[in-house]
Amino acid sequence: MTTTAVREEGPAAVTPAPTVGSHVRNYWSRVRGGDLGSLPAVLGLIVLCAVFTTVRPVFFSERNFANLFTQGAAVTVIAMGLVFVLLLGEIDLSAGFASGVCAAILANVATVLGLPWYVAALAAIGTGVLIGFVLGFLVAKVGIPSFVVTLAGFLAFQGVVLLLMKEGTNISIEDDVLVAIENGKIPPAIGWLICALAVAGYAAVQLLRYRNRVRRGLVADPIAVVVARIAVLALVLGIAVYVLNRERSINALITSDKGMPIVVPVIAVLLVFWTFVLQRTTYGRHLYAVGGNREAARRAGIPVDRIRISAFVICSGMAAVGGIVAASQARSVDPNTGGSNVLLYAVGAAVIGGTSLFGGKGRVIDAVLGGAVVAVIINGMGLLNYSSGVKYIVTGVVLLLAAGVDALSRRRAAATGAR
Amino acid sequence: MTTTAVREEGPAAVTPAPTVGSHVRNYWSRVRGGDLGSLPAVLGLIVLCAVFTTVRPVFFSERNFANLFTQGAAVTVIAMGLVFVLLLGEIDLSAGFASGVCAAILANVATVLGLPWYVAALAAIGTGVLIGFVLGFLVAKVGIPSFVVTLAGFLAFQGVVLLLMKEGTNISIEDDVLVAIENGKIPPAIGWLICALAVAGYAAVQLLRYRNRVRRGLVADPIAVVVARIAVLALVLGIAVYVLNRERSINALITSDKGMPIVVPVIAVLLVFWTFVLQRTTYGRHLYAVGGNREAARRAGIPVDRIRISAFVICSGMAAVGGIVAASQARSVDPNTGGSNVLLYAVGAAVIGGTSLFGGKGRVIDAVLGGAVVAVIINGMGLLNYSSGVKYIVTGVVLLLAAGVDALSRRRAAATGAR
Amino acid sequence: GNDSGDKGGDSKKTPKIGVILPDSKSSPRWETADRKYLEAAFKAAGVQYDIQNANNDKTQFTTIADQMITNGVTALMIVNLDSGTGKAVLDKAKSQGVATIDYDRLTLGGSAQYYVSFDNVQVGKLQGEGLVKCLTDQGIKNPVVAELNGSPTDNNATLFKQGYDSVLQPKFDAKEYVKGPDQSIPDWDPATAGTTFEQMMTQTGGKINGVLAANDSLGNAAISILKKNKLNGKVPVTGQDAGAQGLQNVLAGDQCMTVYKAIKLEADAAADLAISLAKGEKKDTGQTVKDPEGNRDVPSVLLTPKAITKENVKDVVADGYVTKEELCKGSFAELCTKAGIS
Amino acid sequence: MSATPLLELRGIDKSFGPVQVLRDVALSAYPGEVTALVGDNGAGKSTLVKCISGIYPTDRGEFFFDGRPITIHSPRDAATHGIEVVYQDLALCDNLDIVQNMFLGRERRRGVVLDEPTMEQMAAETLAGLSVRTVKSLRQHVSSLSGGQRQTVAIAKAVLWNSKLVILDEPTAALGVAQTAQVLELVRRLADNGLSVILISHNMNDVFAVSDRIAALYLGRMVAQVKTTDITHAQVVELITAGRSGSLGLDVDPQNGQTGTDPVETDPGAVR
Amino acid sequence: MSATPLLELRGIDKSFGPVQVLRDVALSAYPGEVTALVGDNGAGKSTLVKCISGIYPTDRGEFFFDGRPITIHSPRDAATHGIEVVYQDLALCDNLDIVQNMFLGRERRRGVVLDEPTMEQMAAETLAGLSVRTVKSLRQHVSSLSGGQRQTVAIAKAVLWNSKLVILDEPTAALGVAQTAQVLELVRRLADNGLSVILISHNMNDVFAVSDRIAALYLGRMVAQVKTTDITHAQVVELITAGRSGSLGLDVDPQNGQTGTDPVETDPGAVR
Ligand SMILES: Nc1ncnc2c1ncn2[C@@H]1O[C@H](COP(=O)(O)OP(=O)(O)OP(=O)(O)O)[C@@H](O)[C@H]1O
Ligand SMILES: Nc1ncnc2c1ncn2[C@@H]1O[C@H](COP(=O)(O)OP(=O)(O)OP(=O)(O)O)[C@@H](O)[C@H]1O
Ligand SMILES: [Mg+2]
Ligand SMILES: [Mg+2]
Repeated sequence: MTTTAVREEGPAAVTPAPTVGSHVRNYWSRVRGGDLGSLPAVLGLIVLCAVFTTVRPVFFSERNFANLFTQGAAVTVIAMGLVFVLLLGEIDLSAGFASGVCAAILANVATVLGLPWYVAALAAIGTGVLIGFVLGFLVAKVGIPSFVVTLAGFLAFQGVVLLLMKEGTNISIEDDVLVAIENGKIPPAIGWLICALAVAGYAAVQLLRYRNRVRRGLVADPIAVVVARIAVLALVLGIAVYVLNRERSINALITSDKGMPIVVPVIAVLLVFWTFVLQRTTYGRHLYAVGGNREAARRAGIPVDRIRISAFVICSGMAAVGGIVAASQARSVDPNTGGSNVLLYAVGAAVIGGTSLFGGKGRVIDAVLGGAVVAVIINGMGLLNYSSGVKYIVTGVVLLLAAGVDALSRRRAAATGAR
Repeated sequence: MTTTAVREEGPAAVTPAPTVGSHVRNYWSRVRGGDLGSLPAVLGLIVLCAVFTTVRPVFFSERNFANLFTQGAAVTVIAMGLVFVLLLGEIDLSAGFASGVCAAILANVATVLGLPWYVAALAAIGTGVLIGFVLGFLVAKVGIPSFVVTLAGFLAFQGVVLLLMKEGTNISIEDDVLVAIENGKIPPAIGWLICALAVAGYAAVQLLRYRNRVRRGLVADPIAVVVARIAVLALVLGIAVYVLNRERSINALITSDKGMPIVVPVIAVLLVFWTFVLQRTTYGRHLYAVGGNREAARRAGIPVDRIRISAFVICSGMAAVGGIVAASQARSVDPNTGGSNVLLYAVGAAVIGGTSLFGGKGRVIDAVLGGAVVAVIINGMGLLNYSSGVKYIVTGVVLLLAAGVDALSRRRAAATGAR
Repeated sequence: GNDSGDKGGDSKKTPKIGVILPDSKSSPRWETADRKYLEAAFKAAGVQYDIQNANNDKTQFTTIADQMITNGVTALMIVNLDSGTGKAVLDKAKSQGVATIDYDRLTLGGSAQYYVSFDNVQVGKLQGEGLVKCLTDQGIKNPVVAELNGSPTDNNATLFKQGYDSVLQPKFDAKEYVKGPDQSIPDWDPATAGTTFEQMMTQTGGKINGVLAANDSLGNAAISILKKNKLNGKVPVTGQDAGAQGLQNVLAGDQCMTVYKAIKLEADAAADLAISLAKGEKKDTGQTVKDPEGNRDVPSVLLTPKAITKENVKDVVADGYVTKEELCKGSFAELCTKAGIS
Repeated sequence: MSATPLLELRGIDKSFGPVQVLRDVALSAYPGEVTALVGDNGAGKSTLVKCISGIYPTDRGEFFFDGRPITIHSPRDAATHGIEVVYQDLALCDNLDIVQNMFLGRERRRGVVLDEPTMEQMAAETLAGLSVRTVKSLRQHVSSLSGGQRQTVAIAKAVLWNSKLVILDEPTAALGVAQTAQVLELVRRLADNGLSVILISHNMNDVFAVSDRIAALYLGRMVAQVKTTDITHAQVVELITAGRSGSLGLDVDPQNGQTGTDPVETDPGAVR
Repeated sequence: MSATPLLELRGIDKSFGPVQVLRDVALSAYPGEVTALVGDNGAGKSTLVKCISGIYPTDRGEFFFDGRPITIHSPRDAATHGIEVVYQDLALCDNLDIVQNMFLGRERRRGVVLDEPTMEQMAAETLAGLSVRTVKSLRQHVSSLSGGQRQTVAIAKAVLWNSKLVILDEPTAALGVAQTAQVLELVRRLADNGLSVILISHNMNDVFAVSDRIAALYLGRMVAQVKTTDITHAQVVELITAGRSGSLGLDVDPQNGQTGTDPVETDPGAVR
């Protein structure tokens, strides 16, 4: 049998190294084919910002830009944790109140017992981990559907918060470090330094990877594309740091207010860390596998139960971090911390970003982008002087708008048969 | 080639007619194999009732038995509708507040405009259908995930209720017919008549089916089993009607309180109707198919989009009915109607009953059984003298207990490889 | 197998009181104060009682009422979640021969024998007046006043607003004050209040000179944003409830006033009425409130709320509503001494 | 051949994002004949089938049915034209039982009520005709069936209807010896009854046993469409693996960018 | 045969609820040999494989590995014993790409970081050895692969590891002519390297081409286990479809309730 390929366009197991041109062309036809990555969420975000800026020009100010980060931080952090549970096709309805329980522990340890901030934070995160372990155990080992387990958690944790808060009183957070998470700023110079380090780190990783692949003769993106990527990151980070370093105080005489809020690098570190875990470690790979096809994962010898439990542990642990952020933002913990719409906003953030509720699909950056959408909506709505009723309606419609942009831009994916 | 079966135990496309013995044996090995149908939910229910009766003997009284029905009615009705959406692997977070919107429409038409009850009820259900259509359209045609669409609905409908209630006032329901749904009773004699008719109808259907299958030479359950089934139904209905027909007034001199609450036959009719739709019509079959494998359904020529929209229409329509029931129970509508835990309880009811959140698996009776579990929990908790915080915790734990019985009894299913 | 007739007879002999509290999150008072004081009063009188909390859930509310009637209470005291449900419960109780009291919230069109409460409109008035005083003390001309109202679904929030608007609106009309952003906070949620207030500041370019916050939690949320901008103490904030956190804010000068409702008095008055009703006796309150919907005069006990500023924080401690240990923790010890709390 | 093709495709292009899977494909299927569609793994056979049945939209190309141009946007459209397909990825609903799957989308009713007894009887008869002897009960969920049993159900589902064109994508891949023989016999019988059949298979013995005509795809191009009697076993294998065999198949001269656009059907020698 | 079997099963029973699928099955697989497991659709071949690999627990029966009794509770246990399986229902993660699937559960790492370049290189080499020429990119999600491509990935995944026993459940069902030849060659090569191979196939030509030994299942019973050289094509087909052939297979006399419990391996005449 002759096996010579008749034409060189004939596909082969390893395609030839792409050029810049072919890379751009490829990207473009991927986009036209509906494979858009983060593009739709970013698009939705831009549309939302444009709308709000038109209606209330103050939306587009340095001051408000900084607000966006601090206001969206708690929901974003909780959403990051939820991504892990959603990746497995499970749900955690209790994440909101779990963050409340952990915040209550934090407040009790830090304010009532008066212990140092790190003890309080560790106690809170430890509580979160414990909660996650119990939830995960009930789901993976006992076999109760996660919806029911976490619904029970949703109810029970409300009660726990109430008991921890002595049936309803509020506790103030006085500790300087804890308060600083959401209220402190990083001096402009250090902000620039962090920015530079981040770009340098990214560049190093990308270039090393490029060299490694080329040396092994594997397909690698052209160097020009790699450099372009680094440049884009540098640009985006640079602009963000520049804007956050501008004076935004209402009255600069009373107090100077510039520099990025401390919570920004906190979120960035969490994002990088969890992205690393999901994309570059065995554990992350197994998480995707269990979410994509649990039976296949089991047959491949992956300890499915342990993976499932761990996802709940991470989710509740991140909820604890979210609770700490929320406590820092409010400088106080009350029985409603983590309640009202926190959970739905967090799950919504993950889903808007592109995480699937059926498992197997999602990234941590989704949670951040979706969290940004939610933050923009809440922030923008706060600038509009609507009555409660109208506000709810407009919020719903705006959310739909953001998701609609996403859905419509993804529709081609379905039309061209991509699954 | 010889194709003679060597042993008559060799399986064949059509197995021989089963006997009573083989039927019982079969059922038993099905149960041992983990295929339990409604058994676990019923088991969970019995355990719960036993626990509450031990702690508070008054739980097990005629009076409380009647309370159970009226207290669980609204959640059960909403859960019935949710089953349709869950069957497709979708979710409707807005069902609670949709019921609130419809109840608000009801109150406005009946009390504010003073129109007759049927106009009000039709307006409410019509609103529900419209809401369902919009939600379904956004999900099926625009392609936004149902979680996001209905989260937007969850927010927007809260606002709509507030506007309909003029930003916070509440409207009483004065109409006798509407109030009677939850507060009226059926005279004992008529109760017995309804019971007799139901049993006769069931017997007729079962026997006709038996005759039909036997005449065609198809496998049919032995006649003794069919008769036994009818007898069990007659017994259960008979006991229920007997208990509901006993006097349960605290002071029979002041007022007599006996007969089944009107809402009982209402739920029964809805149960029979929707079960018929799901099990015996083309539409129901297609709903299961779309939920089980959307692509396969599409390839079989099923109008998938229309089915998906219709499920949302049914869900919101039933939410409207649930809203009417809730309004009748409270004799009033306020901006919180359909809020707080109504939605989670309703989804929880469906899931506890055995409906899968991944689609393709679920029955209307699941919603009723799960609704009963939820009603028993709420009812039983109402008898315990706990502080708010403890109550939340105990409720969560009790819910877990009920679901745990279910999970543990189903575990054998997984162990024996049944999927 | 208990005959219903027997049960009716039994219940007439043993007085038993049922109390339904509304929730535990809108204010700490229900679980921390009301329950405690009511229990104490009932115990002292030696009557059986059953106190339950509906956790802001109407279904639970009606369920609990059903259960209490099932359990044979002879007097039922409710804090309604809304008038409709309240009315349904009261009517049902009445039809079963159970005596009823509206506690803290009047059920419009209801059938309760008594009404015991603080005057909620009066609470709002005190808040409005308190804010005006603080603004005057600080000497701010033409102040912009922002309002953080309570939950849009809570009728009491509407009453509070009625009260403070009756003070502020004339000032707005007279162009003495400038009306700033005015928003309701669903579920009284402090986190939402924080974001809402931050956006109010953004929207007005920080030009807010006074905040009428409907309770201490909302006030604290506003104060945390003011602290972020180092404006705390410069912008007066109101509140109500006089919990530890609120009082601390008042002591620190971040909050200009709060409203103290002597819940013990209210609870004692209600318990007193309930006990006599449960025993089948009648009492004269000498005071009535008009129910506009039911068009009847409800015999009432109305208590007066009290405005609390730095000067009289000690009164609340003296009442035992907040303990000194709770209030004077850490850095507050010094402020406590200054305020004369010992 | 004098008859007009029942189905004729011309110039079909299909890409998934940057990957072009079908290039300018032409295909004809005649009534009363079995057309075997062969090609290497990943050649694009299943994709072509899904384009015909309306699952994938095509990027370019024309469809003719009975000589008239048609458009197919969804499997429903295909069904209205009398096209029935057995897909390689069977497409059964795991949560439904055998009878329910076989009648999916075409349930028998009496009034509004499903006529279960009739459906059960018809299913039993059809399955019996396909040598299925190991299925315990027709009310078994298809999720509990063995690979071959599932495939039989999918085949039975497709042949239950009065259709004009039946497409079978590797129908015998998981079948046992006896079942394979039955299916091949069925395929022949369908064609003899005047239907048009397109059969995809990797088994050359089966292809030569039942087909009247062979169409070969190579890397998304149609490289030959010839009568079965005009070609040898070895030639077909060469077409599949190399895209050409002697004068058949792709042009050796690469200057002609568009090959396989016009495979002549009856005479292998006429193909460029 | 003198060697001890690498894997030996005795008296395996397996039921799904009321349905008994395997009855008292015995099977031996020897190192350096290919054992073909044949049987009709629904005979229980795949179920037997899943019992061996720990996916299903057995109701009764013993396992011996290298002469020592073992228990297998999960696929992990099977992997520790060096048992690799290609399942009929491939069991790939649709949301992962080819390389990720091939190394699932056995990822290569450098420190804590996944060593993607190494894995990609190894995957490319393995696939090239299986005649895969139509895969566009190794970073393609397996959901977008053709049926044959998926099957090749599953096979490649199983042979990448140093195992002692490789079980392949209908590995060539969806493969093209060239790929089938490659896989059969691979199977032979594995056995020649001293591994034990169990191959399930419905294709008698393939079975006779590569196997040393044939085991036939009929309705959940092991009716014969013989050397390939001792049996003819027609006899095997008869065993598959009727459970007996001449003196081989099930007892004609139904008084003996337990048949096939003790199929003698080398001499067909010795089977009852
Ligand atoms: N959704 C998709 N996205 C991207 N590529 C796809 C998609 N579907 C199929 N392909 C590619 O298209 C090519 C043709 O696939 P197709 O399934 O039509 O092959 P086939 O001829 O049926 O092969 P087999 O004989 O293995 O079934 C393959 O290379 C496959 O990887
Ligand atoms: N989970 C299950 N529940 C009930 N019955 C099952 C289950 N799995 C398999 N069966 C039945 O067990 C029998 C054997 O199935 P198995 O998959 O082992 O067959 P097989 O020999 O592999 O057939 P094929 O050649 O078609 O792949 C079949 O009749 C099947 O219906
Ligand atoms: Mg194919
Ligand atoms: Mg098999």
